[in-house]
Amino acid sequence: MKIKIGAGILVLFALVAVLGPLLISADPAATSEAGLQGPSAEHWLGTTQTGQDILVQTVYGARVSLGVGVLSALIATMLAIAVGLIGGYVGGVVDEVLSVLTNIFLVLPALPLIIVLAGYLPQRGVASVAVVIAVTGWAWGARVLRAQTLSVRRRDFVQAARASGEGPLRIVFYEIMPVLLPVIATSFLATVVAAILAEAGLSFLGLADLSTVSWGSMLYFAQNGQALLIGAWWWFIPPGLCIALIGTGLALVNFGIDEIANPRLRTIKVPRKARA
Amino acid sequence: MNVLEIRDLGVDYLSGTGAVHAVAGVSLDLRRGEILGLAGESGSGKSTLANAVARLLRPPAAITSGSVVYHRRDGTEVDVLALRKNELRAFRWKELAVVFQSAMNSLNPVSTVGAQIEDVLRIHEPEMSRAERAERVVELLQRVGISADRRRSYPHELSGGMRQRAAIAIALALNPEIIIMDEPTTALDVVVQRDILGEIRALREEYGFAVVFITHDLSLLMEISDRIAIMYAGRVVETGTAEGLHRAARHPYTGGLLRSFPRLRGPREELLGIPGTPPDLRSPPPGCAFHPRCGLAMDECSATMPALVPRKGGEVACLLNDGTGVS
Amino acid sequence: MIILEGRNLTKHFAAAHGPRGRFGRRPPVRAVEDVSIALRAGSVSALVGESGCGKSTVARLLAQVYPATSGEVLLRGEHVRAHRGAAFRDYRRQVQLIFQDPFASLNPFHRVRYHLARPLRLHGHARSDAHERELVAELLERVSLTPVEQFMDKLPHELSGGQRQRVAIARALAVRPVALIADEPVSMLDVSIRLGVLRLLEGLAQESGLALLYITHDIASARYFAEDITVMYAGRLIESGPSEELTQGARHPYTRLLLDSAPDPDRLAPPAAERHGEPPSLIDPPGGCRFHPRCPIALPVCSEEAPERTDLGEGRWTHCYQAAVRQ
Amino acid sequence: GGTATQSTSAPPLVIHAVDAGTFQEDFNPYHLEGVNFGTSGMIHETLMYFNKLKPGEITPWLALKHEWSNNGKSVTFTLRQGVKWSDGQPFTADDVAFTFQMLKDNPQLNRNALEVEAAKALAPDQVRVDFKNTSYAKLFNIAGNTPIVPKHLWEKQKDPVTFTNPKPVGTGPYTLSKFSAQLYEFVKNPSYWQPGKPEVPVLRFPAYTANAVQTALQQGELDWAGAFVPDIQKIYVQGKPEQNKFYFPPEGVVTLLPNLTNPVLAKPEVRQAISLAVDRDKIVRVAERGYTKVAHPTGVPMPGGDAYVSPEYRGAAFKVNVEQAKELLKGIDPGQLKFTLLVPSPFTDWVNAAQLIREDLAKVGITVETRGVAFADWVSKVGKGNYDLSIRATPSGPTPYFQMRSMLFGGLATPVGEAATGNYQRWKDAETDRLIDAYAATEDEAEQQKVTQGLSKIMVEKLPTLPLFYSPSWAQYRTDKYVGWPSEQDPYAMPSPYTSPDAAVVLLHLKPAPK
Amino acid sequence: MRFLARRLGFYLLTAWAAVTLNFLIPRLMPGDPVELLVARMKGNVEPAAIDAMRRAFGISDASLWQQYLDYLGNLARGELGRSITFFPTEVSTVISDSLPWTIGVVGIATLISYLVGTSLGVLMAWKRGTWLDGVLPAATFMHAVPYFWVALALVFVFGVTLQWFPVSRAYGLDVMPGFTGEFAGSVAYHAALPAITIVLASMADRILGMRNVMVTTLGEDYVVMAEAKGLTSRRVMWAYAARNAILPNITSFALSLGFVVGGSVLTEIVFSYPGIGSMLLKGVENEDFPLMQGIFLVISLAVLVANFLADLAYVVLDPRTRQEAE
Ligand SMILES: Nc1ncnc2c1ncn2[C@@H]1O[C@H](COP(=O)(O)OP(=O)(O)OP(=O)(O)O)[C@@H](O)[C@H]1O
Ligand SMILES: Nc1ncnc2c1ncn2[C@@H]1O[C@H](COP(=O)(O)OP(=O)(O)OP(=O)(O)O)[C@@H](O)[C@H]1O
Ligand SMILES: [Mg+2]
Ligand SMILES: [Mg+2]
Repeated sequence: MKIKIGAGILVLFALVAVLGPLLISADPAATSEAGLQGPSAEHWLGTTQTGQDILVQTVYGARVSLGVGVLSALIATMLAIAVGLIGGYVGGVVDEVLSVLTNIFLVLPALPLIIVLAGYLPQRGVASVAVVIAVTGWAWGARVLRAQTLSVRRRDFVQAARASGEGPLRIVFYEIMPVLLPVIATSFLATVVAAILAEAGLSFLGLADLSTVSWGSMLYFAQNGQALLIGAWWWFIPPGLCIALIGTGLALVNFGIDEIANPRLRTIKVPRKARA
Repeated sequence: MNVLEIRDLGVDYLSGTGAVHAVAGVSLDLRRGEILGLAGESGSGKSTLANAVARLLRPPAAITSGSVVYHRRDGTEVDVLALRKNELRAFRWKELAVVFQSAMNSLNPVSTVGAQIEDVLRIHEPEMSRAERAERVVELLQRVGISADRRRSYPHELSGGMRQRAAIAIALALNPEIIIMDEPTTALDVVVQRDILGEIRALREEYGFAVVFITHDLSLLMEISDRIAIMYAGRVVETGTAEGLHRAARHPYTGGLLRSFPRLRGPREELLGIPGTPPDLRSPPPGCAFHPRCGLAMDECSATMPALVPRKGGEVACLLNDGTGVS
Repeated sequence: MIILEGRNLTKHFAAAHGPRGRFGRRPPVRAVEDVSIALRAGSVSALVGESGCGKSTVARLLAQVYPATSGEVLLRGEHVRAHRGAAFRDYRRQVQLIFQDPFASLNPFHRVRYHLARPLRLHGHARSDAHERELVAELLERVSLTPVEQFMDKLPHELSGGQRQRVAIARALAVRPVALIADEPVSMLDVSIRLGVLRLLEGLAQESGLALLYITHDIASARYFAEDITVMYAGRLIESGPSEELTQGARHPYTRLLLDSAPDPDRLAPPAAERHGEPPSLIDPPGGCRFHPRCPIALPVCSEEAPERTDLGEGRWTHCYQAAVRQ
Repeated sequence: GGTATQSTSAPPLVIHAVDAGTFQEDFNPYHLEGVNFGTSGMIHETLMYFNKLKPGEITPWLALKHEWSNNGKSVTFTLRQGVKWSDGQPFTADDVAFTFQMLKDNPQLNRNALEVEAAKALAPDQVRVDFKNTSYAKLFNIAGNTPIVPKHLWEKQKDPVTFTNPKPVGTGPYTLSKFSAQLYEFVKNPSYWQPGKPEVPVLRFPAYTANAVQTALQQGELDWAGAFVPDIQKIYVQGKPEQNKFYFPPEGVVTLLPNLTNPVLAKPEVRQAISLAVDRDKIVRVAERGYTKVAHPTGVPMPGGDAYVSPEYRGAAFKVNVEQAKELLKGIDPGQLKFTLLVPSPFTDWVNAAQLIREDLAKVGITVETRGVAFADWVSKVGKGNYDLSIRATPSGPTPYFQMRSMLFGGLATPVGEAATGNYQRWKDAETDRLIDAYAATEDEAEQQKVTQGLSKIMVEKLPTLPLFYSPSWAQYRTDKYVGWPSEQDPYAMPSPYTSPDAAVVLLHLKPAPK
Repeated sequence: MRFLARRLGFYLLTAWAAVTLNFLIPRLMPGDPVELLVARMKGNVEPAAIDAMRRAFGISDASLWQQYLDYLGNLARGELGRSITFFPTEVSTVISDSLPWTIGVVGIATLISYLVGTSLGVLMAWKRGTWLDGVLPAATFMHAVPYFWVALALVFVFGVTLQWFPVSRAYGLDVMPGFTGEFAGSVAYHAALPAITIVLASMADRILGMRNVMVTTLGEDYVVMAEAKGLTSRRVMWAYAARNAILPNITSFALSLGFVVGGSVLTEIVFSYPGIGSMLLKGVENEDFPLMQGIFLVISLAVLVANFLADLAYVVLDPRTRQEAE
């Protein structure tokens, strides 16, 4: 159920991100002199101060926000897999070093680090922002994966594979990784949420490329344009809501996966007649 | 004479893919002061039955039918399934205590053994003073063979056997009439298991409580119990005295179980075992649930569900023994 | 013919937990001390002992999962030295392990076919895809998982415990080993299905000339399935001999305790309740004979020096100062 | 000090000059961002006052007059008599000499880069400052932008660079009375040398961040502010234009920089075409919200700069002509007409302007990719010449010459890769440089005007950079407490509270509002 | 104590890594604070003065290694250098002026969010299948909402529209800082919205985390046993289930502090709160290396200390680690 609702939200946003710009071919940055108009038939979600259509911006913003989220989550997850699985499987000094590294990145506060890094970023394109977020965001996944790898490594089927002569790489990627797929998926999805939030935060601080329309940059302009003071709620509600919705969707899918892995977590309906 | 009477008890685990009838139409008596062994393969519903009696089932488990009646010494009857929250708290542990399968997991890891015994005393016997409680804790621990200084130990500081003894000490705290023991020795070594079994028997002699002893090790039950009930696929298929079953098991399943155990003494009898695998309780086979694995099955077995009928020295649910089924 | 032999095997683990001694080092876990054991072609040997006494460690040393602290492993009389490379791989191919938990020993992600085909391919037994398929079918047939077509594409969770254990055995066979080490292969299975798996193993040893080590804590099943039994206590071997003689006339007091403690439905009166104490810690094992703190017949010397092996003839031997004393 | 607020009848004036979350206790007028606003001008005064809104209008302040000698390498000031420091000590030529000497000794404080050689008090009211080079053109920096500090107190400081001057003593109309991290207060200097002034007894400076100041303006907490307000009618004016006034005079010009090291942009016809295509009116309306005006083609703020603009172009104005632009681009391979337009993304109005420029240029076949980058990145890229097109403001000076020099002087055009400090488009033209040198070499105002006219001609005809609009100076002021603010009709000083010493000049003009 | 000593060692190592990272990042990245400053001052500074200013700000040309040693030496003496933005104020002064605000608001808000979130999580797990399950979707939603958006919404509703709360600065303009009730009241009043933001935005994580662990814990045998023992529900819920469920949550709580601090940076900016977050942004905008370094260092160390405290709490709460620690 959760997975369905969550996946529904995600699919919807993914469709918007992929198809939206094809359907609405307007330029999201296009200005007009119809500034600061509330929602109307012409502009469903109203306009910004410079007359940009907020619906168009929201649709295009989905691309950037999702793009950054997915891209950095991909990078972060690959880092996490590499560090977590290898550390966990190989053990020894390699593991010690990798897990100290992981723990360092884990306790260093990520957003301030992202802010600092982004502050120095020579090029603030979508890709580089994604990389910065990934660099600061892989540690949690790596830690979880390492712990899981350690326990899976001791499982008999890994021992059995080793005994039947499988090589270490094959064991890591064919025996251990598939078992960890739910964990990897959860960590990936969680990283997507974190990355979307981080990108939004960065844009909101004006530390990302503001000529690219993203939900974060929309909020930045809304804040700078004093949408709150003017009462232009239609300006700052949609981007924030979209972020929250996507995050909710991802979280729902995640909880769904958790519940499959750990049935105890499921919400239950207590039959009224049961006397237990 | 009976301290507990279970009648037609049914328990389902509700789930999306259909209810699991973990316990179906079980009727069973527990006599005062006896050790009743409950045996059966994994998944046959032993723990579910025990938890239902102790009212410990949690959703998605639901009791679908039947009654459990407890007889006090003074003759009053208690409908266990109808107890309200407060009555239930008094019933549990003052009248009925439970020792769980794995003592490691049934002791709170962050609290000392002594504190966990005291907890019971504090709630159920509020009039006891602190000193009296401490004294009782020491006494209980010593009674099960743990030295008094161990009361300040955390569970992880004790060996498996000691933890099991501690769990028994907790069960003894309020002198209950019934103690349900759900595989209390499965995780232990034979030597330690032997010690604990001895302990249980000695305590029973001393306090006179009745024990429901659950295990899948029939040979163990043969030694310790006065009476034995065999469960298969959520139903009791045979009851009888240990000796009676050993001598002449009536149900083919009981027979199969008995012939599955290698023996240490005597000639090396041929082991027969039971072919096939236990049924899926979501959709048990029609008729007698055992018939697909039964060497003596008749056509009728797949159609008629045998009832548990009294026989000499016990009861059995098998058409072969039913009189009605055998032509 | 002796296929696989361990001589004076000793294994100390660096303890992950526990107090540290001088120089911040933790004392090791002395899991296995001076163990020698030999497996013969076409015969089943049993290694019996209580939980934590080091049985699995011996198994893993023999399979060279990790190197011994001291002592050596011989395959067909030759020392096994290499720990990597082709020679080691070859060793792995000849000695295979079967694990205790059939639910954990198969990767839940891969189908039965994959589990069997991988070793075939890895060790170059399969010439082509069709041949591989044929070999897989053959293996499944050998472990009586028929119809093979139906089982080939199943995922582990679609199989019952006994079926999984059969798949695990088939996988070990796919490598075409000369020695098979089965570490408690049936202890997780229901009594009713244990027999089938054990019979299968026994048959394999007899028919294919495999050398089989059957590790168990159930001495009764060892009596039935093994030709000879070796008993282990707290990391050391204490007694060994042909299974019938050993179970009927044990010489070592621990073996006797083990035999007495094992549940036995045929026993008329249960043995007297006695406390035997807990198994010792392997970090700081008792000096001398490791059993002496629990031994009913311990002599003063027992706590000072570990007894040497006493040969009793007919392949029997024991480590006990009172070996000659018959009770 | 003390709280004189209640005792006087006239109400305090609440000012927001620069955005700050909190204040540091720093009143050293030579510090840059850390210093609290008002230190120069209101406490520490300059020798003369230059009104940028009326180029050439110079008011004697602490100095009554100046005289150049030694070919423009020395200047002698005659100081006002009877001026006292707020601690009662007399203000003398020693203080001025000390101040200039301090700049020579501490180059870190010398933010005007004055090439002081020596400073000497000739008499109690006369001081001469010597420079290494001819410095006619630097009179503004010397006299108009160098706050004088008291020698008797500052000479005791070991390191004037890190000195925070927590108890400032100046000659100005106000003294510090109260300081906390969120608010500081100035009170009237009773012994100020302009008798009867100032009429505003107390100034309060609360700390507001860029965000908070908007709310403050909306809720009427501020009497005088210099903030960018996204929607000034809604947030600030609130339907009371006669009371909630604002005045945004030009303070420099924002131009579209074409990087002239780019061979395509180096072609005059391309720049011409771009200039013709860009609809500056719309930019001002949409991106700048009508707060400023389209720049004069010379870039000189008009009408104040009339005298500095070549007469033939005084009435000139930009016009959009797409057809002509297309015509101009005929000979150029459309494939080459692809540029990136670099803007600092925190400057949201420029980001929007860039967007409009992109739309306009697309109409004539020029593809522009706008790229918003961090402020720091933008500074570095534009400084080093790593860009195609960019938008940048050129600061104004006391006369349009300063702006021209900064925009066009060949000496500032560093090679690409080396950070420039002006002329970012890297304009190199002998005639331009000759004119600029000529200005610096003369003291004669007429001559200077003529030279600047020549530069203005170059701006129009050769389009070395494309003026867009004037950068506005922000000023919101309310007339319910005080009147006498500068306005378009009477631009006697920059109206924004963050310009010094103009803010002090404004305060001296204020009178209580008639009841 | 062995366990704690190991953790302490790890934290020292991490602190060193943070310090070094902090040193390296600005030096590996391009950018020149002085040029920036000049650009920002729009004509108030002659570009020719850049060199002199560079010297004033202590920007050095020494070898990287030498700079590193100097840096470590200065750190050891507690010197973080002078801020460029607030020149000549020492970075340590800037931090000590702003840190108390952040610690106050973030600390209290985090504490509240932890207590309330944990309790709610416990209750939700305990009362599964009741109306409390309705909190779950809300928590899921809040879990994904950006802090600053919550802040914006609160500003809009309670600050701008209803005008119940002030929306900027740390205390009223009309009160002077001091140990007075008036000042304290003003501080609390001004901290209300930022604190609510942090509580709202961070509580969801605590609720969800606690609920999950708690649900798992409720299935443990010792909880069933406690129930069977006839203990009161309250005692079972808190002393047995929650007491154990909190353990894994302590670590995740400590680790999540980094996120909370990050989120509060954004919150401070929305509320113009004079805390460390606003200063960090200021430092970043101005490429004020010393300030950024100082603040990042302080934040990192604070998170490290919090983590260490969590470890301590863990040792106190979990007898199993205590034994290991002996
Ligand atoms: N929470 C649950 N949800 C669904 N089905 C359950 C649940 N718990 C138990 N069952 C099912 O109920 C049946 C009886 O389980 P129960 O635990 O009572 O068996 P048991 O006889 O105690 O087995 P064991 O010897 O393994 O302890 C089994 O088929 C099991 O799969
Ligand atoms: N990798 C290891 N590191 C440290 N100690 C170990 C390791 N493996 C085993 N031990 C210890 O060695 C001892 C013997 O373990 P082993 O697994 O061989 O016992 P076992 O007889 O197989 O027990 P069981 O019947 O429980 O499987 C135990 O005390 C165990 O804790
Ligand atoms: Mg059970
Ligand atoms: Mg083992």
